[in-house]
Amino acid sequence: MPTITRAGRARPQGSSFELAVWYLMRLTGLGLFVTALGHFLITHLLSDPSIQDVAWVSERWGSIAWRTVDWLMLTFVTFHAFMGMRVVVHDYTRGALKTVLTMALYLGALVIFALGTMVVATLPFPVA
Amino acid sequence: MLLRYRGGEGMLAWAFHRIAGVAIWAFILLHVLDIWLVSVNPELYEEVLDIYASPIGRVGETLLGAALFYHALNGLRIIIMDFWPATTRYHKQLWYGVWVIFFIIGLPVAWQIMAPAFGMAQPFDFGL
Amino acid sequence: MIRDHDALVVGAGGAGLWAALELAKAGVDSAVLTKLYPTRSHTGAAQGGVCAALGNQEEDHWEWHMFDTVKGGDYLVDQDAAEVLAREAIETVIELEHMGLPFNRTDDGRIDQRRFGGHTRNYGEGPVKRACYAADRTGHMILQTLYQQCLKHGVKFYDEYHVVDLVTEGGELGDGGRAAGVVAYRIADGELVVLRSKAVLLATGGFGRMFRVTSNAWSLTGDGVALAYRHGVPMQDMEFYQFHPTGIVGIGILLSEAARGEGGTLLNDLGERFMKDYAPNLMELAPRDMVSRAIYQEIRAGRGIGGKDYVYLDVRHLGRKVIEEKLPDITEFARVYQGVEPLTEPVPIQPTAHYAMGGIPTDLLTRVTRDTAHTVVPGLYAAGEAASVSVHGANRLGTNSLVDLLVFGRRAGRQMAADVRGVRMPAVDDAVMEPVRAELEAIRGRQGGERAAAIRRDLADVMMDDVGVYRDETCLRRAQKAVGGLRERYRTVAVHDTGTTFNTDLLEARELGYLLDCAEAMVASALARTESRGAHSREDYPERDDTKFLAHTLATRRDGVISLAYKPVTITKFQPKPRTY
Amino acid sequence: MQVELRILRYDPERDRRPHEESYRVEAGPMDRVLDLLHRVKYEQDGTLTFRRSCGHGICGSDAMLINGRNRLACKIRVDQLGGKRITVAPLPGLPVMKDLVVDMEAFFAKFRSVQPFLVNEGVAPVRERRQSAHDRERFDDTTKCILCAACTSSCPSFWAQPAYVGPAAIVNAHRFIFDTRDDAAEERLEILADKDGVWRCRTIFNCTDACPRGIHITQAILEVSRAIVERHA
Repeated sequence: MPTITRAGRARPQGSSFELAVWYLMRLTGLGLFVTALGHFLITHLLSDPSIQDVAWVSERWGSIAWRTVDWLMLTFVTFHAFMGMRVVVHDYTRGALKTVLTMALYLGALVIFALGTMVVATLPFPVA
Repeated sequence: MLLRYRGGEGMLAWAFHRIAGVAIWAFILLHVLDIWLVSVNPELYEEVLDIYASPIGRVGETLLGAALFYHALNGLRIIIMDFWPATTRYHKQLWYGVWVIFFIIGLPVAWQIMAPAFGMAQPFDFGL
Repeated sequence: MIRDHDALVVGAGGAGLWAALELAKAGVDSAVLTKLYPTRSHTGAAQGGVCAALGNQEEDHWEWHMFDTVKGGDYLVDQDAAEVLAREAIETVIELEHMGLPFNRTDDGRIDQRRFGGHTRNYGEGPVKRACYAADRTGHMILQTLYQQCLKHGVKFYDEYHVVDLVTEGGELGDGGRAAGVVAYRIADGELVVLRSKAVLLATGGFGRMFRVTSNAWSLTGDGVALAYRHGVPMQDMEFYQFHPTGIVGIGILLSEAARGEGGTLLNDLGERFMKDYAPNLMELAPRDMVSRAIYQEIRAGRGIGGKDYVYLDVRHLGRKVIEEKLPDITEFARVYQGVEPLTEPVPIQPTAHYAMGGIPTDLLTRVTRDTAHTVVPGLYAAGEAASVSVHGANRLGTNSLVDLLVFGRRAGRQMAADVRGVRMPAVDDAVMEPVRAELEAIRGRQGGERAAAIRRDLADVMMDDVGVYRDETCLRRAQKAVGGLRERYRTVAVHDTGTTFNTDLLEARELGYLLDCAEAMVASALARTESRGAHSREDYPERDDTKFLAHTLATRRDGVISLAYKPVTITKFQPKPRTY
Repeated sequence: MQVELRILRYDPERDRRPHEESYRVEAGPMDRVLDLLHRVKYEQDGTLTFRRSCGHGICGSDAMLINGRNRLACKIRVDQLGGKRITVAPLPGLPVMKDLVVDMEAFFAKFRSVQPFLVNEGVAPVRERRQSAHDRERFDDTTKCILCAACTSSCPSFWAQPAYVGPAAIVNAHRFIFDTRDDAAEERLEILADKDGVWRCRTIFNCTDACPRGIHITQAILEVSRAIVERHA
């Protein structure tokens, strides 16, 4: 394949990254439609913050299934929210600021994901 | 330019989507941090939950829920158009549909969340 | 500033673009100048189709096309040129398809064809489907396709460069001098540039803006024609100016003949298809000059709609499918510009100034000629509406304008590519821009003169009222006097805008000068032609006079005096006959 | 009736920044904004500068911001604009050269970047290439583009990032990608899969609303996106 197009323009390189991001934004969005809305309903409709406490959280995380669901939500949301912010940053900044903010977002995403994973993975199961 | 240009439904849909998205992103940062407290400082976490249960907290949650719900529904609208481009001809109708669902489901949920703030009983009790 | 190109194309409509494409393919260092962007050229406004005897829908032959062209032009057509036109129409249309033009298709995937005015089978027996089309956007598609191909082949464009003078070497063009390039005004910043060249093609289009009601773009001010005229080249057949029958009332925007090709009818105030009285055979598909006259006759007889100066174009019976699929743009024009719904209402129309059959005389190879002996002006070429080959004679058939610019635009490019080999670059320097610089500065610096807009409005009125569809000695004399007066007023033309950045005020004043030149030649030629032929209809001389006027008019101006000469018409296959349809 | 025209004026030789000027002109309901601009230029102020050519919506010269939306001045009537005050400004997001005239070079450069021409290096048949009416219909909508830039300059993504190739270029790529006679769809899809390609479309629909030719632009962009996705699937 030639590196110059017929129009005399340099061929774009590495384009599949943007495609992958575009696609994953939609997939995680669908995932979040179920998990995040479900989470909100559980914590605000089926239950209420006033009756929630550490014990309530621990009880819910008493099952591996719930922990898995919440961890999936964490995964989706980390990608979707931070890549979404990347879109905003890439729209309104350029040059060095854009690079710095993008890196900060990637770093922030790592921290949030690690933190969340740690909580989900390490919180002790309640004593039966 | 964003304020000078008189865009139609599509531009409003996008602006709301973006504003809601950034707001949700900010909340997620907080939310992962507060859930982290469950494992490192359960007492502090209980205090955070009290804030969620307070009247001001409830206003915030209602707004959060609205942002989340709009972002989710409009996100679905975007996905539908992305994968079935012919539906873009009805993008306005799809957007009106978003609002219809938003209010039909959103108003009772908002009442459920806000009722305690006015000292009223919550309309739904799922016995959980 | 001075720049060199082996070949220059002035104007980026269909003819200019195809010429540029041929030059690029031949590897000639060439460039296109346009005062707009190429895709803004008025070729894009052509609607109905481009005729070529492909025979995709029914039997057809190029000889029939040639005959229709000759008869349609009231036998003032040079028949060798008409033969070239009809033969090469076929290959150029096929070539356009190969370039990607999205023609409408027949059921078996070939180029679809429709009927058009004056195009007949078997030498006039009845309408034939000859017009290849892309909805009612054929010109748009031709312009886009040619521009696309020019990009593909790396054609160099000078966008928004207004050509303000021709550069000559060895004397004026009328006296044996050669064309040596152009002086161009860069609109963005007012910079003058001399572009030297071995070959210059004038493809600047027509000059319909001299009329009040016209289908022509604001930019159609006869620049190339007038510049050649100023350097001694004659204007040929200027008295033949076509009025298209179906323009939007008052503003002249065109509603394509395709509406009638698809079966649309013309109705007078009594609801009659009045064309039966004028062309019983072809009815609404008679040539444009006849239909326009018929409309005027109806109006004069008081049968205009409500006694006013327009009649109806009716397409309601064609049905929604045909109207929306084959005539979408003109339907929209009627809705937007008239507030009329063609699906349910007849559309008010009146004739609109449309196309110049005359222009810069050329031979079959698009080389500009300067006298009755066909003496070639070295280095100068013309094609498209600016040129007069003459394939349109006294009246152009519908679609033949597109055929003309394709066939002769292509020929121009090929001819120039052949001619520039072994020729030296002209040795002019940038002092040649000084006269035109002085003219522009004079306009820019003038205090208290009259603005161009007022003069142009008066010109439009006099040309519309006195040099329109019908003419006679009295009104032409009146027009001659009026145009003379306008030229006097033009001497003191002034502008508000004295800047250098995008000064359209100045350029419009310049363009008015070109229009006045064209108008002057048109009136003089029309006065002298004491016969009626094609679009030139003299009420004081209603008959065609083949003994005296089977000849092209050549109008030349020297030292402020216009002289007329007559050049015989080339007749090969078809002897002149009375013209009935 | 009298209409107040408020025009955003800017002459680089005299002004430091754009400013609004107000003109009163007589207007009938069927008059177009272009008619009013001409009236101002010819009867009041000859320095008012704008592009225009065909005057009936097919050449694409006179796109501008009219009452907050991108419109062709020759195709929008006074009665369609309601009130007696009309605001006119140059197309947003493009550098202003003078008054209503913007610099179109970058816009055309983007158009050129998508290879907007038929590519078919095969041996052409003696007659036309066959194409079914159905296949012809597939790209009909995007053949209507007149490159007026109303769409691209109405796009918030383009305002934010002028590097975005923009709706008009994608429309013209679409016209060839879905033409059965063309062989370079792959190359065009690759060009448009770039970070400044189709992904910057946020389905805002300003382009579709602005298009004077009624092209369903957002649909065309999404069809190209989908083609890129399918190509990788």
